[in-house]
Amino acid sequence: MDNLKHKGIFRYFFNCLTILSAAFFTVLSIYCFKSEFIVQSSFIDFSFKFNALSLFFVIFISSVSVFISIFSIKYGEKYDKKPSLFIYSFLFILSMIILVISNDMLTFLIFWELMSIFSFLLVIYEGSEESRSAGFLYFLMTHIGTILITAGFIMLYLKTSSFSFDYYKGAAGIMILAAAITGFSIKAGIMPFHTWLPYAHPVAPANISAIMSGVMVNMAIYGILKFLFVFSSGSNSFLGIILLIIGALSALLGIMYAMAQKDIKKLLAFSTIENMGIIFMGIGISYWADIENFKSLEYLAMLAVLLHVVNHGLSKSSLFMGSGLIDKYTHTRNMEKLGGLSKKMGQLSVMFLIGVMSISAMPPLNGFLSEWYLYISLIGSVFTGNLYMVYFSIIAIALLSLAGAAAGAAFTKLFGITFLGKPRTANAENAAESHIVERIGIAIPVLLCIYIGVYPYQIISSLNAVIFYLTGGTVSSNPFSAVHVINARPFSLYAPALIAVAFTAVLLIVFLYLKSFSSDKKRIFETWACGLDEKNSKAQYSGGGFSSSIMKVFSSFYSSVSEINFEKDVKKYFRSKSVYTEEVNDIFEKYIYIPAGKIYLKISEIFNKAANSANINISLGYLFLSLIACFIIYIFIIR
Amino acid sequence: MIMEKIAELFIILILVSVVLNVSSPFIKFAIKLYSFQSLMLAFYILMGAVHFNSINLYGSFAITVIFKVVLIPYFLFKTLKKVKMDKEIDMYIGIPEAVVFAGSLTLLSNLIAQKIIKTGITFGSFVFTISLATFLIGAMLMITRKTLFSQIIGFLTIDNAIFLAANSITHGMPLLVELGVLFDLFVSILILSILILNLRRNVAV
Amino acid sequence: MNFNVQHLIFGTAQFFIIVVLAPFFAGFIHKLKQRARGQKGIGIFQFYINFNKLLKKELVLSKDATFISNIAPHIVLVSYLIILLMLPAFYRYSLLGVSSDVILIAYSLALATFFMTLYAMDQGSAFGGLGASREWFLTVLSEPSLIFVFISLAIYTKQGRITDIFYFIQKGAANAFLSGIHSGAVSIAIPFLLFISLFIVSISENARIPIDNPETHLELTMFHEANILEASGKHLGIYEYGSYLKLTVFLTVMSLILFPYMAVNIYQIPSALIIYVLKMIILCVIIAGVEIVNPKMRVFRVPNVLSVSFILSLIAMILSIRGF
Amino acid sequence: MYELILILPAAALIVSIFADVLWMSYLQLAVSVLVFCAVAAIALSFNSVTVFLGGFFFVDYINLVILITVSTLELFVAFYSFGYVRTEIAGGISKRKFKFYYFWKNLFVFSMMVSILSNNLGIYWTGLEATTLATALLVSFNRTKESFEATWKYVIMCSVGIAIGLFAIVILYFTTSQVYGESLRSLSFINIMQAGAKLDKNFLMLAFLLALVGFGTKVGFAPMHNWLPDAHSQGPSPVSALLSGVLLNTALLGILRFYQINGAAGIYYPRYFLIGFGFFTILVSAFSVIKQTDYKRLFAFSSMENMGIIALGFGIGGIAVIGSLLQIFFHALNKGLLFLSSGNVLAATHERRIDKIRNLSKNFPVTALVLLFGVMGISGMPPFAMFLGEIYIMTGVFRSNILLGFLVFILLVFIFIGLFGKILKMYIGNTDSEEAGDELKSGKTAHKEVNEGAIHPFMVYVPLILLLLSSLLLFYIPSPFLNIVKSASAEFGGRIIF
Repeated sequence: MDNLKHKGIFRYFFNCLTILSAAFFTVLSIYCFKSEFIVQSSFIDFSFKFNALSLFFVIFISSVSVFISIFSIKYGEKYDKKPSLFIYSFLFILSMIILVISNDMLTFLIFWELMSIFSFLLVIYEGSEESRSAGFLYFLMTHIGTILITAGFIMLYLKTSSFSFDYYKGAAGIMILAAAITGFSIKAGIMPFHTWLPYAHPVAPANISAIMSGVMVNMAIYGILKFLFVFSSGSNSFLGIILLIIGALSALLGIMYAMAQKDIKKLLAFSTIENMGIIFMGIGISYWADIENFKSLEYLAMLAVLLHVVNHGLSKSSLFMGSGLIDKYTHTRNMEKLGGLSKKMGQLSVMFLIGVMSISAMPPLNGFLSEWYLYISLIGSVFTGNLYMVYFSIIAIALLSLAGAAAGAAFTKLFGITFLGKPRTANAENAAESHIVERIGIAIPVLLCIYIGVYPYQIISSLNAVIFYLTGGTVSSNPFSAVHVINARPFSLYAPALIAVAFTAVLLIVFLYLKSFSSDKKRIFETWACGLDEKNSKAQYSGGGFSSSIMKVFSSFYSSVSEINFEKDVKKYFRSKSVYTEEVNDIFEKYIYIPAGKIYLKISEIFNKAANSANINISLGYLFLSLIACFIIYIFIIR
Repeated sequence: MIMEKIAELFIILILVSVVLNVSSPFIKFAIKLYSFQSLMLAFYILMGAVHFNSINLYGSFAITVIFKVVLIPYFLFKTLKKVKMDKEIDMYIGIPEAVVFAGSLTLLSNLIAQKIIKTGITFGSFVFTISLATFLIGAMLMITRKTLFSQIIGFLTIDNAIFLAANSITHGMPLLVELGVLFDLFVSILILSILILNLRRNVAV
Repeated sequence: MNFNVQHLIFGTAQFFIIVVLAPFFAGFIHKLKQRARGQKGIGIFQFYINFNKLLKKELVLSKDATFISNIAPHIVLVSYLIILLMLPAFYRYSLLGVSSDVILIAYSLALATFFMTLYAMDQGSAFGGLGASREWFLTVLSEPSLIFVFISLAIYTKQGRITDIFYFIQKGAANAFLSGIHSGAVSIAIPFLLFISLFIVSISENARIPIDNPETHLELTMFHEANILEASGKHLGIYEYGSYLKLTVFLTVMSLILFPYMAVNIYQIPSALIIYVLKMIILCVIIAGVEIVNPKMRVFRVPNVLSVSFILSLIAMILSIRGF
Repeated sequence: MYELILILPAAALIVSIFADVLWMSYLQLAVSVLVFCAVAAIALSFNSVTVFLGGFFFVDYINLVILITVSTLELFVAFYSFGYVRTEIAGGISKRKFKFYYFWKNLFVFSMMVSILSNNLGIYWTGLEATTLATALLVSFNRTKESFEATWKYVIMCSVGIAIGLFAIVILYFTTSQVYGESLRSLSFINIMQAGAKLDKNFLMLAFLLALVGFGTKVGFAPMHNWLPDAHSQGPSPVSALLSGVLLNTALLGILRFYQINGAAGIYYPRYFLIGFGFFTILVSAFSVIKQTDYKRLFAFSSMENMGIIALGFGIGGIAVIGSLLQIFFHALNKGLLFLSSGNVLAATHERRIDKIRNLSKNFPVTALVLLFGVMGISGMPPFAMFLGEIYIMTGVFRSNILLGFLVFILLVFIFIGLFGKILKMYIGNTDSEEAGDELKSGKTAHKEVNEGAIHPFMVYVPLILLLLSSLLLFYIPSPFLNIVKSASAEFGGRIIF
């Protein structure tokens, strides 16, 4: 057993198993498309069905988990001592894949909960105190979410008296949708319910946080799409506007909090919240347009949603894997301790740069594409001229543009502080280039990011099947003269391939021009640090300093506590040492969650005093009192 | 007719004994009262037996006397000797209030009995009132007194009340059942006294 | 895209003309300012000479510099050039006009900022980080109003491409002009609001005086200069040229918002070109004026100004919705 | 066949007085297996209500469900005690005590069987009281101050409660005797059911109320529940498993009988009392769990909560009754595994306090995992069988009233917070914090060294098998059992009006 562990048999076996099963399910779902399996049991039947949506998600999950498995074939070697990691992650991925193909309520709930359980076990894998608290918070929130979803399903069952999804089409009223969507958005980490996410994602091992952040949160999107576009009885369009606004708010707040973080993984976790918010905006517009019957707008928004799911999955998983490598080779995740990594880890830094550009929506990469589609659908919803929608979508545009700029700032901070400049501590000094397999695991999604960004027509035309399944229409995706029709008005065009070609061409021209007309003389020299000691890496700008000015402007979002401690009795102007501490607290956590917990504790204390007294006389008193109470109720109320 | 009057006398005596029990802080006296009360119950059952001339009731008279009048008080006295305490000091409410409370409970039970009993079985209603009152007062004993003994006494009083009801509204439970009930009661008293001893050994009650 | 040789030729020509003219505008503003201050001042074409000289100089790189230092300047320059490829300065069919989406333009500017700030942080100098931080501080504040300006243009004209947008305004204006009466097709208020808001944005984006002062290298005042402080030789040249191009982009857009006149065929091109240059010169004068009369403001007063521009663009958008 | 169920425990009871303990443990295994086989045979061949032993005992669908539950859990507990006895004797507890252990345990099981199977309500009462007495000395098994006090409370309260139950039976007897005359017939359940609507409704209702409060005390309905956490936490772990796994259901059976009778007589408002007590029980346990410091008390409160849910289900009726009947079985299994696996920890560390036990995952890998999954199961998560029962009950609740459904869900979340948070603290604790290091230095945490090696393998693997069983049952419930449950629910479902 032990020598098996040390050889890392488990690691190889289960990662390969993951890859194989992912491939198997992909093939299965392609070949058994639109067919249904029912696994008979004595009491409940487990039924599975392959439709376009589930096919899309199966392929998405399997591909991302394949990259991550490739990555963790090498990366996971430091976890060989406790190989349960690989078993759990395999089961985790498996349950997610089965979740999306399940076609009845009980199966869905069972695999949903299995997914939560395994991810929880992975979150507490490290076994440290913080992982415990994070895991508990995560599991509690997701349990609440599951209960809400269960409530929704139960109400659906009562409405249709059937467990199978086939009968749920158009059955869900506003109550059911509200319950289920609240439950799902807890899993997605949308703003009021996001508290678990920034704790749970960082403590897990990097490959797991990659899966959780790149794939698992999208299961919630799957559920919401299922409810809103398949089960919904199309009653209330205002729900769409609510989703739009909540999404926009959590996009903005998420990225604002991300900017304040020191921990790389925490920053990425908050950025996950932002991206989920963007996806929610798309869903909201699409649902609203669905009800209000603006078809082409609905298709566009849906395209934005699906595209963003894919893009976010790819770039976020690659970024999390990269952060895992940084953690592995420098033994710290704190940006303020890093710096100058791109000389030590050259190729990683290139891939990380592309990931960062893609997730902060820089043209011509894929992140920009989906965000552009979202902008277009927002403009389209302004064109609809519906009174509420116009104003809410203007607000949404404002929030989204602010979030976009803030994302640029946050990820510049991430990349600049981590990879550029001088190494700030010894950890960064002794960093080494990662193993080739790990880099391959990251390289594939990064290349996909570029591919989708540059030539998206392939994926758009395949996404059209999903869009058709959900909304009954498609979006034209013709490379050079695609004019998107919004409410019978031909609207704007962004031709990625053209832009990419032009970009490279101009870059080439500029490069050649400078090559020919400028001197090649080059001198390498120390950076000038105003005559101070050039070697001093403390002279650089710190991550906290980078974001502080923006945080000062938007200080109302953070309830941040900052203080500067000077040493006493030193010369007034030349202080040898001064300590600056700043902590940023989540406003929701500070003003909603913690007080609620306090109230619960207080109530239960009162109850405990009253109900569970050790005194036997009081207990007997309760006994007889309840007897008398029953009599009184019986005599004076019922009769 | 005269028999019923005598029976009512016995019943009243049962209630009186319970009220006396409420009014006295002494445990020995309480146990004696209990045995007296059980005797009254037994006599009441005897009256019934003579009145209806049923073997069943004769049998239940016998076992009542054996278990309730003799055995259980005997064991309680033995335990009491072992733990050496006769006056109970602590109760939650003072004796006068307790007595008043007992009276009001009697009124309440009368009200309930009037509500519940169908008009016509007046005899039944009277006994039912008394038994309900005994029941509630026994409960009050258990609630208001801290000492373990008086809890046992209260429990036994409740049991008597139920027996009274059983023998009044019906003509006694089937003998088999009654035997089982009394045996269980006896064993539970044994166990409780064992517990008292143990608690005495471990804790200062 | 209906392929058309004429469009290709004149689009390319327009692109190169703007690129070549760009340093001239910057130099002109500079000259005006110096004159107004009573200095003798440099020649208007000084910036061409600077550029040429910088290209000839040797390149000094920091020890800590990575591959970013080598690619960033080029990407910054290219992203400005791409925008210029889209702008219909005086010829309606710009080269990339078919894909000249407004949001794309806004994000391309962000791309340039992204790489410039990365370059700034690359050498691990205190100034670089400072510059990067301040640059993003400005961008975060000005990006929403920039996007708002563009989107409200799009909504106002119901067009997506910037070429179509300005052509729409032009036609509307022409109709209004020719038919004498003020037809509802075009309104003056909305473009004017947008112009003001864009003007404020462009002052902040182009490191002009009330917000930034590109002429000093005082660490308290630097925004833009701090980013390129470590740049030297051709990198510095590229950055300088990039800044001229950026200025030109903003001036061009402003000129088109206020008074769109784009040639649709060969015969209009000369007049269009002249009018374009005139408009640019007027705008240069305005900017120089603003720079002269205003003092440099504190950093944390910048949000107030930019919020004004944001609100103006918001009002413009709401007004432009009124159309339907 | 039917008689065997009663005879075998009785025989074991008699033998246990004379036999040596270790030998007895083997016999116990044999007896439990035989009882289980007998019950299984009955369940497989069961098709209609069967009366035996001169009409005093009978088997119908409802008590068959509880019978199956009892025999199954008894089987596992017997295997567990096999290891438990050896471990404890190795730990230095005298064999004589364990002789009593077996004696009382067999008496307990025997009387429980009697009261479950009894057709005559008087005999049911006798058996139930006998279970109290039999378990009394098991609860005080450790002979500590706490255990004696717990036992005292237990005996007094349950005796009083059951006395009230006796009152109920008396009144029922009075009403039925007007139909059947004064004989044993008028106490036999089957005859009463046949009498049905001929009975006096007021008295039936009164009897039901008395039975609800009286037997409810033994079921552990709030606010009569105070004895329950103490008693369940004090006894030896196998006994605690039996106590909260099956004894509560046995007491619940009495209430159900009265409920059925009322249903037969066409009285419908008893269900509101059931719903009220069930909901109040859930409420109280929801707000009590978070404050507990003893893990066995934690589980005791969770059994209270489950009893509340089951009562709620019976009160709601319809589809919820299926859920409740399933829940009775699943909850027994799940609670058994919780008590047994926590019993391992207790046996090895002799430490009841939650905050004293940390990082079980290192020292007790199997037990800790079983404990964690068990808690997931008890809070109704898939892939554990209680999910099914809970979802059926909640469906019923939602059908009757959506607001009530959400309320119950919120309370379940509260219970989950308390239960899972505390168990998770035990599962992975602050081992890497320096505080633990100090403890190690000061030698306070002597129990940290002991691990699963210290306890008998049976104790480790029985809970594991229970866990696997309960997760297997979600995916495949044996169809005979399912049919029994369905026909049992039909006996309630018929009369429920929505």
